[in-house]
Amino acid sequence: MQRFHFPRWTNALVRGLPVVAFLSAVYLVGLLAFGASPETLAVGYAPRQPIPFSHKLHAGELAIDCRYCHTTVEEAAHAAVPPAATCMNCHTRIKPQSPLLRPLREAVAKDEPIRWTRVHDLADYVYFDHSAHVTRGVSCVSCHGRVDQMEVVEQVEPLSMGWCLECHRDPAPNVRPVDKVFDLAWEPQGDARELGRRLMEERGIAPSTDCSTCHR
Amino acid sequence: MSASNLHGLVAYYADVDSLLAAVRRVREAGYQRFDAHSPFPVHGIDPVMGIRPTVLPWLVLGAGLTGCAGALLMQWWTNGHDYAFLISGKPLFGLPAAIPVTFELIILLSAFMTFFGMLALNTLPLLSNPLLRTAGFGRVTADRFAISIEAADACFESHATRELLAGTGALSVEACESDESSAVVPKWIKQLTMIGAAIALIPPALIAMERYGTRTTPRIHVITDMDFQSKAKAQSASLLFEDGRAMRRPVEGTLAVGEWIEDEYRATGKVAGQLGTGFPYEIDRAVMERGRQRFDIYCGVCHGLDGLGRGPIAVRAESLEESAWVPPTNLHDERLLTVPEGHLFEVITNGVRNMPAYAAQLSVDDRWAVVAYLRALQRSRNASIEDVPTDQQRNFK
Amino acid sequence: MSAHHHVSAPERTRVTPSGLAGRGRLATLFGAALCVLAVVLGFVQEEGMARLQHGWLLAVTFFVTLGLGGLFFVLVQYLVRAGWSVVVRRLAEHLAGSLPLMGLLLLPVVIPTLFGNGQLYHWADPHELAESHLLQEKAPYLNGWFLLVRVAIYVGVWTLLVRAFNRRSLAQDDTGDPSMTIWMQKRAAPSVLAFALTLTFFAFDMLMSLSYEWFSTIFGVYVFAGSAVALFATLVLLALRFEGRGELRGIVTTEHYHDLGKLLFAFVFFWGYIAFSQFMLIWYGDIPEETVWFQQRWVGSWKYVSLLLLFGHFLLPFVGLLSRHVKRNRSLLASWAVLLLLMHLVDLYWLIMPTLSPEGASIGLIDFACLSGVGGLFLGGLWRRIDGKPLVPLRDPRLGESLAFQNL
Amino acid sequence: MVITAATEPKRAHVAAPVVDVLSDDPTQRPPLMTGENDFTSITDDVCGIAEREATPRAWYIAFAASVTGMTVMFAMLGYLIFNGVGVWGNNQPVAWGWPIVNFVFWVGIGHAGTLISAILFLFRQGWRTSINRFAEAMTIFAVCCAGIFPAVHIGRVWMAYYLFPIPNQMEMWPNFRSPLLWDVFAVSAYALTSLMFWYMGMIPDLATLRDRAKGKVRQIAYGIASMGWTGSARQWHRYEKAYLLLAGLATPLVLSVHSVVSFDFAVSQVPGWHTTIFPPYFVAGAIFSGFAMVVTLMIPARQFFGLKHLVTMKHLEIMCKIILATGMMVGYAYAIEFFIAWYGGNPYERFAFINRAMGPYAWAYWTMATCNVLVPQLFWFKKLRTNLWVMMGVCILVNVGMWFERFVITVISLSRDFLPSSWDYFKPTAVDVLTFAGSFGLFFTLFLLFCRYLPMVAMAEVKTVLPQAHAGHGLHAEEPAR
Repeated sequence: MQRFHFPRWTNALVRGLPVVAFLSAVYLVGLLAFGASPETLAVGYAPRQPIPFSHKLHAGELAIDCRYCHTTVEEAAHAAVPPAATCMNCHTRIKPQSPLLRPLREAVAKDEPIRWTRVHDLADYVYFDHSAHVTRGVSCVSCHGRVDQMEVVEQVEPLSMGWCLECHRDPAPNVRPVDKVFDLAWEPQGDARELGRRLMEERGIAPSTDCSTCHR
Repeated sequence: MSASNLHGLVAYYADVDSLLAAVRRVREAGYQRFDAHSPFPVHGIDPVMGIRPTVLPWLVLGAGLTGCAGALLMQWWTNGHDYAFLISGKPLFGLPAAIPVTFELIILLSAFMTFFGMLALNTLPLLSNPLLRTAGFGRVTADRFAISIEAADACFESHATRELLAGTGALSVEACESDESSAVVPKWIKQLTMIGAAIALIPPALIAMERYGTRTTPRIHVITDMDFQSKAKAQSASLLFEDGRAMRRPVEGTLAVGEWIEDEYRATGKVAGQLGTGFPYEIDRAVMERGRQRFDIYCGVCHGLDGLGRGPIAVRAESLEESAWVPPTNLHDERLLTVPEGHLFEVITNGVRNMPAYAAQLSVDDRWAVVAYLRALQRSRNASIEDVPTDQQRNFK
Repeated sequence: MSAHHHVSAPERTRVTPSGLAGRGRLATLFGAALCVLAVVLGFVQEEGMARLQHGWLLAVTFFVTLGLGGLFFVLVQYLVRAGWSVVVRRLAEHLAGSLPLMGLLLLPVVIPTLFGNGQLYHWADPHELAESHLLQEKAPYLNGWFLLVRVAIYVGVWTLLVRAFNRRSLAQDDTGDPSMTIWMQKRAAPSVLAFALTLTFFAFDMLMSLSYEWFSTIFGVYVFAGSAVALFATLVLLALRFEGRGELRGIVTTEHYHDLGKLLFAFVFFWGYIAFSQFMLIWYGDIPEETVWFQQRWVGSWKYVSLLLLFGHFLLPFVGLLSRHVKRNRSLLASWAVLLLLMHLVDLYWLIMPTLSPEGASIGLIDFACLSGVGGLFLGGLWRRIDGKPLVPLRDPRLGESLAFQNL
Repeated sequence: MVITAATEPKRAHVAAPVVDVLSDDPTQRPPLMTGENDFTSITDDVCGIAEREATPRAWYIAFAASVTGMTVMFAMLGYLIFNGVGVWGNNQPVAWGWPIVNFVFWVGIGHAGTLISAILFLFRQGWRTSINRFAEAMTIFAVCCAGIFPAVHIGRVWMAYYLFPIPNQMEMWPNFRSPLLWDVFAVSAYALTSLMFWYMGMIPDLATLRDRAKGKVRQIAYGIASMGWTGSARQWHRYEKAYLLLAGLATPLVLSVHSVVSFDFAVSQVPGWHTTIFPPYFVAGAIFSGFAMVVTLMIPARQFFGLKHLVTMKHLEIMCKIILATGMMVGYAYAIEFFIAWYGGNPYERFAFINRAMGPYAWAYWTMATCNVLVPQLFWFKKLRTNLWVMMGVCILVNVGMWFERFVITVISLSRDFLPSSWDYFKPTAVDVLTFAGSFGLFFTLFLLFCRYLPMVAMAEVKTVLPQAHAGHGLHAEEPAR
């Protein structure tokens, strides 16, 4: 039987293999980094809600303060989604028959909550405290973006662990005067970092980066 | 057989001694491009062939030093600098704890360099080699010894070289023909590569669509039982209870610890069932600030920040020409200037006419703070110069 | 595999050194005089007795470990039936031969403990015993009489081993009887076991118990590693000495130095490995009763002694001996051997002296007197043992293999 | 076109003198192999195994059994990954149960191969050439088995990349001060280096198989695997230097790997774990168990594949001696640990050791002590260490003992932690047992594949220790081989 011999072109092919292997490795790593990053997976989530509630109208044009609805944000870990009753403060008389508000009226009638879809949903092993942040000068806008300009609320930040840590390690750029926390449009005069550093010093803000800060 | 396709000549030997003797002869004859082949490393052949020590040890030393520096830098940078995190009182970067990993990386990089360096210096892999096509050469990896002389050698002369080899006690001398097979990588391989590359572009494109757009579906969760644990969190749904709420409603009349207020007036705005006057506790600047803040959040939307009843909601309702809309009260109304404070408190707590109750949003003390601020707001519209502290009166004159 | 190269055995007269006995006697006298000087200084100087005991222990342990290294080498060569090493084995036998005398010289530090003298071994101090609960727990082991018994056992075992092996090796020079080799091959394994146990407990008793509250399971191995380094350094130097004199010329070749160098290198690494294991585990565990020992060796100038050991006993010789070229170059190898022998002394100094001067390293005249005194006795014994006997096991069955040895 | 310049000399068949390979006679070195061996016979003997046309039935039976075991293991791992680590017996206070025991057990076994290849190479032990390939293969398969346990021990195997310093969304790095991370580096470096060492050693032999291969598939497969090796002097020159370098690198590596494994325990403050002799003691134990495994596998393999003339009784005897020596080292460590536990005066430490020997796990402790210290004492007697049955029995018991050693260290110390209220008695679950039993299936599956398709003996290396391999041999042809 004729012996098998590798043709000459296999030598060239073998030379090319390291290049292909290298490129493949770069490709795979790049693909993974690009595809599996929270910026891809988490950012941009804008679920459809039972009622097309517009933050742009309410918080933006009408300039209703965040706390009018999310009442617990300053005292509790959880920033409460308002009960239907809060909506009915106005909507008993404004657009009382609007078909878009039917789920609201039904909820009130049946004494059931409206099943809003949660947009900013951290994993259950993360313990995030809203009050700890807003009372120290971290604005809503730092994590939720310009909600007052959103017709449909959308996740704009990755809310990943690394993203949290970035701020915990260097909070200065995100610390503002407490009375400006709910003013989403507020921009610092001059250097935000400098201001933040001063405020941190004044108020003794030193966020912990211990594991148990968020995982308990 | 034409001279053009002659790659070289191979002579075969039976044992180490004849190989060594032959190598000596070939080298003495001035050949440069020749090599000896054996099934195992023949000791003592290097000086006979004039093989100079390989540079491999130096490459390996370099790799080892790289591993050492790299490992130390990596550990210092990651644990000591970029992610400084104190664990069980150990220094952020302590040399004793850094040594194991440093050591392993020195070895690992050196080993890689040894293995791949050896292959590279030997130009391996080299699957196609004219020698491997030569019929008798197959035994060289088993029990034969051989010398190969390339036709490209300056001293090579087909006949004379053959004579030389035959004269060295070779068992046989065989011509090694050049490999005439194509050196061009076949088209199908190139095509496959192209197709593969094209297919490889699809996943990044899909990911880019995902990354730069919005979507209504939640992210992919690999570990659902960690991300969604079977525990009740605020305002979440639960299958455990009939009403589907994870949060339970407290029993009617439940008070949290510390929420019970002894003072009836402070708690209800009434004294013995009658609306009271004045404030249940002293009003200072902090209370006033708080009142102003709460007023702006909860009252201002309808009554307006100035209390004139022209808040943004009212404006909006009017612009929508809502038939059911009742304009909010002007808080500077004469009637409200004289009502007892208890009345104002009562209205905030329980609502009145079209105004809903705000007890859920405003705590008891917050309500008194709002009342206090409201009084100040009303006063601001009816103030005289006497209301200004004497040391500041000058500024208003 | 080198058996094909036939090398004829060297002549007896050429490899038998002569004229060393006189020099040996001189060294013994000189040593004895210095020992007396040391004792006198110990009585005269303030705090002299404590220093004398420490200095004496340092000097004796240094030479005992050399002897132990020699014994280890001899035993292991028989255990693994090594061929290459035959030409240097006799040197190691002579080194081991110093063990009986050096062992006896341990008595001056053991006997005071019988009388409650705790200047060297604090555990021997009755006040210490009365006050320390920990020490009371350990007293069944740490007491003068038991120590004396143990030291007697160690020295007895060493003496037996040395006599058994050295006598047979020398006898073989005359008879050429291979049964001697067979006998020793058979006995090597249990002998190594006895060697390991005696060395370990010798290290525990004489060195570790200096800080009686401290303990480390690896300590015996640590002392062994240091002894092995010292042994190979000494072997290199002795071989060079007798190559220079002529007895070993043409017999101990570059190939043997290369192998001795490799073993020296290997044991430098082994010492580093053991030292690191001991240090790192204690550093990491961070338990006060253990870390205190290293803490003591980081106080004041002790810190520099510790660093000297790290660099001089490990890092520098490791790098220095890495290259094949160095191991095959006699003068380069000799320089590293001298350094390492010195470092072995520093190592023992570092083990012993912090209990004497905890505030920082210090050297006294007594230390020199002890070291050169005991050294004189050691050298005197060594020269006299070497004198008149062939330096090469003339009729060892594997001598040919050793003479023709080639590093491949 | 072949010119025959000289007739091929016939192999000289001198009547082989009957030599006792076990001879203790110092005046001569017994040959490393028995019978008349030359380059051709060695090539034929070793290649013959891999080239056999029909696979023997016994191989199929063994393979089926191994694959079954392996399947059981993977099924258990799947079950584990699906359900979580709770399916194991691990709990408080014994949070490190069988998985760690099994890991250390397999890693230990994986030490003999590199030791034989590297350290004995540096010591110029010619006898290693007959067994090093076999032992190296065993090393790699054992490390494969070992790697599984810590990998699945993390519970969520897809998170295993956290173990390496790879930039991730958490923006944190692994804790390099943790001995568990050192382990990751040590075991990975060891696995990779061993693999390269093994493969590099095989290249010339794969070339032999390539040149002898009949079928096209084999010609291509061995052709690719041997990378175009031509056995040229220049190739051998670099190859030998690389082999020496790898041996020099693997020697400290093999010491470091089990030392680092011992750090997992010894850097802690758990009584019975925190002791400075752990690194060398673990290394000795690893070599001990590794050699026992090599002997256990070698005895049937040499019988079955007809390699008795290459792997002689001498090889086995030397390995038994090494087992005895390392067994004594392990016994030494046990004794010193006990002594220092008493001498140290720490009541917790004292309790830990008394509890080992007399507590509820005394059975495990005495199993360990018997198998590891007492049983190898049989090897003091030459009659016993050259008896295949005794050898086999002792080596199997040694590995039982070494498994129990890890069990004793891991479980006993943890089961009696500082808080008596949490003391507990560890019980493995069926998943624990089946996973461990199944890991032998994986080991033997890989092993049987190796025996069937790869050169089991390092032919090129064995040839170098034949007398014919040395220059000038022809001049002394009349001398008996030494």
